[in-house]
Amino acid sequence: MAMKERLNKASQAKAWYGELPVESLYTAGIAGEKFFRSIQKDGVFLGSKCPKCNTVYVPPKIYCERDFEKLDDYVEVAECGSLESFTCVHIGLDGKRLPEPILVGLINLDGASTSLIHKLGETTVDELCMGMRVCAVLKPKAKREGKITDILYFKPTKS
Amino acid sequence: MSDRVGIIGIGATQFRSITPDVSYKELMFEAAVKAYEDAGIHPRKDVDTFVTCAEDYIEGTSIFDEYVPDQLGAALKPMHTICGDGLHGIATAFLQMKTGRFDIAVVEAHCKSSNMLTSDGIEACGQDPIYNRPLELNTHFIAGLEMNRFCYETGVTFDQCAKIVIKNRKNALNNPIAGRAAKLTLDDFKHTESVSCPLTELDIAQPVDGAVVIVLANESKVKALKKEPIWIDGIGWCNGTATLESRDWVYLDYVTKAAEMAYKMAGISDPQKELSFAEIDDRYSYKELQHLMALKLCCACNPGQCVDNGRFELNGELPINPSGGALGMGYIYEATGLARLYCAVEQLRGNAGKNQIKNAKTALVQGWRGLPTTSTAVAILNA
Amino acid sequence: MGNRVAIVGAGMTKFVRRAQETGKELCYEAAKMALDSCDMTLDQIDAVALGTAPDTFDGVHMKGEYLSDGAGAFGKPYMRSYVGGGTGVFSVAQGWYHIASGLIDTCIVICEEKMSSYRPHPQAAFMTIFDHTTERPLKPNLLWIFALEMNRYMNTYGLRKEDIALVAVKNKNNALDNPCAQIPKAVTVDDILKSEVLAWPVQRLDVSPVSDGAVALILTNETIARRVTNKPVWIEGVGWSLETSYWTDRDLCYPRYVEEAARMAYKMASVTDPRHQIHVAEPYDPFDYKELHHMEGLMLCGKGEAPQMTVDGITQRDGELPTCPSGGLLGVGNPIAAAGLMKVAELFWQLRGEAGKRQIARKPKRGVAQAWGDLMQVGTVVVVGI
Amino acid sequence: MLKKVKKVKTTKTKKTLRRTSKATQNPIMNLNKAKELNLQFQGTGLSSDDFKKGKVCTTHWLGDTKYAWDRGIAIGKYLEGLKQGKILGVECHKCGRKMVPPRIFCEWCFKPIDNWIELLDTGTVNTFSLCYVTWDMERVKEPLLPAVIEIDGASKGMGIMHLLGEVDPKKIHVGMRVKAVWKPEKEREGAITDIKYWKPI
Repeated sequence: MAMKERLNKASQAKAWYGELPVESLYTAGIAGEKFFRSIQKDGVFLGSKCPKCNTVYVPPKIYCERDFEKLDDYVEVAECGSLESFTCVHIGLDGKRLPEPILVGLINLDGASTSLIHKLGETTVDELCMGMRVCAVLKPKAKREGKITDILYFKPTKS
Repeated sequence: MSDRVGIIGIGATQFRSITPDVSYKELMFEAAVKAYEDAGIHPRKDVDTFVTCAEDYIEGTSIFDEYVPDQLGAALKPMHTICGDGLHGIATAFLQMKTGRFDIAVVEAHCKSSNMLTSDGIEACGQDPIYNRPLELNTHFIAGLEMNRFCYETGVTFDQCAKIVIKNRKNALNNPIAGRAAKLTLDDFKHTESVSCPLTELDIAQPVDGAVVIVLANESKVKALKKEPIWIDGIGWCNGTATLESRDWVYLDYVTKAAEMAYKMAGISDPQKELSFAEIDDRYSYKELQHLMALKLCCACNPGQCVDNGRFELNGELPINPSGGALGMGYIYEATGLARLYCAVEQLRGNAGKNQIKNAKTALVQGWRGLPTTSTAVAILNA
Repeated sequence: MGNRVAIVGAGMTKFVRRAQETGKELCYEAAKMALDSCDMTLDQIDAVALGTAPDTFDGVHMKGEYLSDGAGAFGKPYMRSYVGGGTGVFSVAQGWYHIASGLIDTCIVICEEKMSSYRPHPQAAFMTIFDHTTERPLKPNLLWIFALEMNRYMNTYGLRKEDIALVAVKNKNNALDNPCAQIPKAVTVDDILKSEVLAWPVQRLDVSPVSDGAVALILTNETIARRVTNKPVWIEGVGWSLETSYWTDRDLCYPRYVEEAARMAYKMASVTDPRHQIHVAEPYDPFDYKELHHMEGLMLCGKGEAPQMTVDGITQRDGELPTCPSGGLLGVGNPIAAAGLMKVAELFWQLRGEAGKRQIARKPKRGVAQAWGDLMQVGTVVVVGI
Repeated sequence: MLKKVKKVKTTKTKKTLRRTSKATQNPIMNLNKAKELNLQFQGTGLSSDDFKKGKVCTTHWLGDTKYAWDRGIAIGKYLEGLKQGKILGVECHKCGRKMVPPRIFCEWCFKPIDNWIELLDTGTVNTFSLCYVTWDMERVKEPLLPAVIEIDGASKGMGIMHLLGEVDPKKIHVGMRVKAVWKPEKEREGAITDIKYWKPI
């Protein structure tokens, strides 16, 4: 056997408690700064367009991940788009069941090649379907901080 | 350089939901002693390079690399960490041996998942801090989104996903080290709770503790040690994109690329015919099918049908996860790929007991790093 | 044995205390510059090897995966290696075995660190490198181990702080010529001896600053190297070694793990007399005494002799064996893994005669870079030559 | 800015491909003419004020990262010993080393250890520091006194990291003999902090 001795009593098996303290403050980065400021100030969604493959990244990147072009062409995309997928989350960050489940969607904004992830509101899971039209609901301008949570959620619209 | 690389020793602990009787060092030591005994080597004398696969947040220690050499017999020797699945570690050892400067390599991965009291909070730290994490969502939401889109586009039903769970947990009943074996029926899925719809609790592989150590040797060493190895004939690994926003949610090109790299190296042109079985990542039920599609092991037109007609069962045409997979053995974080490899080696050696597949000759092993990554590794093994 | 591996391009970002760029963006800037420097494009790259130190700095679990798209890993074989502070130089070994294996022809090696994300102060992240049960309850910080090691080193050889401070003076002054340096400022021995005592014998100016930054190299096999450049820099040897984690059971006065790593690299490079066959060195210098410690481990001098070499001016840029002509971590900054890779990038520029104002006086043909990490435990060494 | 660089490089590419040996034809030389070309290494430095005044967008996160690490056999026994006021070590008969902190294997011989031994609670300072900053970089007036202490009864050079106390910092020296100052028995919990600190003998 690998070890000559083992613990023999349940009372001997104990653990030492601790944590890995991590508190972080992340900058939004060069592209993120443009994206968030534009939503904050004008309520406008920006993407960055690759001159080589025409991919429009939303949220924007300063580089095209596919061909590594430097992207400095920021283009406006719509605040509305179609629902590519959705889910209804029942478990919280602490692993416990949530009192109210959260609806989350994968939203392809019109004009964007990629899909944003955000919460869905003013709807129920039974009403959701693939390809459904949804639009962003933003915080009131005065309360926006330059974060992804400046978008409250996306809600279904009649098209 | 053209020297083949073979597996000459494997060692694993029991996979259990908790292991309060041993520290992580003692857990690793046990797996290491078994692997060295199996290989007939002594780590202080015979091993040229050691690789361990670990992540700091999972261990609760920054620079966990510090704490690995002693219990593997690697102190004051070439040893380093790869932050990847155990199969990435195998790929690393494979590359090192192919340089011709290392004869025997050891790869280790383990997990004390039960020691993470706030595993959901810890896993959330893997989400993008700027665009995703502020939404404060349990990381399983990504699997919920993906499963919904995958099933919508491929026509796979939720029942077919459930059948994968039933198959894998049943296979695990005959696997002596498995920690999550169970006999389930479709009825059980009616009573399970939803985690992130359509994903239910039973669709998710549950975590376990354990350690796996693998010993590799080049052809000349294999001969010198008079071993009957399991050869690694192909290896491939690949990433997609890290961002959720720009990835494909149905077709996993990165898995296909990794598989093509491995198939090409192993000279496999028709994997469905040439493979005896496969051990692949099944962290979530639907992932097994999604990976099978990308690995070209089932047709992309109607993958669900392969589940219904029993093609992937133990006695089917192409058994998938005869070991029980992560669903049946337990999800062991970075060691998940090595657990797949361990069981594939047991099959190819003819040691799989009641789950033994007749004439098992060639196998594919695949690992995925879990959410939110698009990181995979594939190996082709040959008896 | 194995294929020859060349470095053909290099790029880096400025090292800054707090970068606005995300970690991904830092990676991109360094990688793009490295590719541009040798006129290569991402589609000519077969694989990506990334190195980055603790996840807690950037505050992202599985940091390697998070950084991957910025590092150019989309649709490519990609792995992250990790040996604490030794990662930067190890990542070159990682790139080397990718290509020497014959499986991969071209590889980006990239290292990134964004320490400023950690709050309240990046140093606090280091508390968790200690053993969770037997050491962390004592609330240690990183300075402890350096102070304990430095004191042991000074005591064993009867060294004076004045002599050790000469390293910081040399490196910080060398950094005045480095366009990427974080706080280029000339200092004197007096400045260092009068700087704040943090953990005696370690004082403020004995220590490198915490930084954000990224560095990238392009590695190729011989055939491609000859096509891309007329001045390839060859990786002649790589070595790494990890000591026991029971650091309180070892004598801290000498880094035998660096010696083990150096022996492995020298053997591969057929270096039998490092003192004379090595023309320029970039030993790891997060603290001034560490450069001396590591010169001894690299066998560039006898045990306890490195301070005298420094006093004699041998390690100056116009000396016989210049060390840290880049300005080192003390001068340029210390974004952990990126700082290690910066040392190899510096050798690349020095050997090609492209280091500008930093160019050393003699014409170097061979250089050694080394990094150190974990709990005073790991040595990583790369020998390059032309 | 970058466009300029590219122009320079395009002309150079062709020349490199023709394998000219002129040293001036390589890209980094161009980088070294950085100022003339107006080429900049990338990287945008911010001041702490930029954060305080909200000049840049930021996101805050406090990780929920809690662990219960299994003590296991060796460290479990070590901590139980401390609770009883004893320092336990282990011995390997093959290499003859008496080790502390204990482990169930000898890392050099790679075999299980042979037996447990009780060490003394006295020792010798191997190295030490006077530390004026805490783990999170707060300044303190009275220095913390970390040291590596070689434990009596263990093999030469075998020690643990701990703190010194009841001592004038100026008088601490390598080789100083010290003894453990234990917490009262009732306050001990089976932790390394059951020893408050080590004082000179």
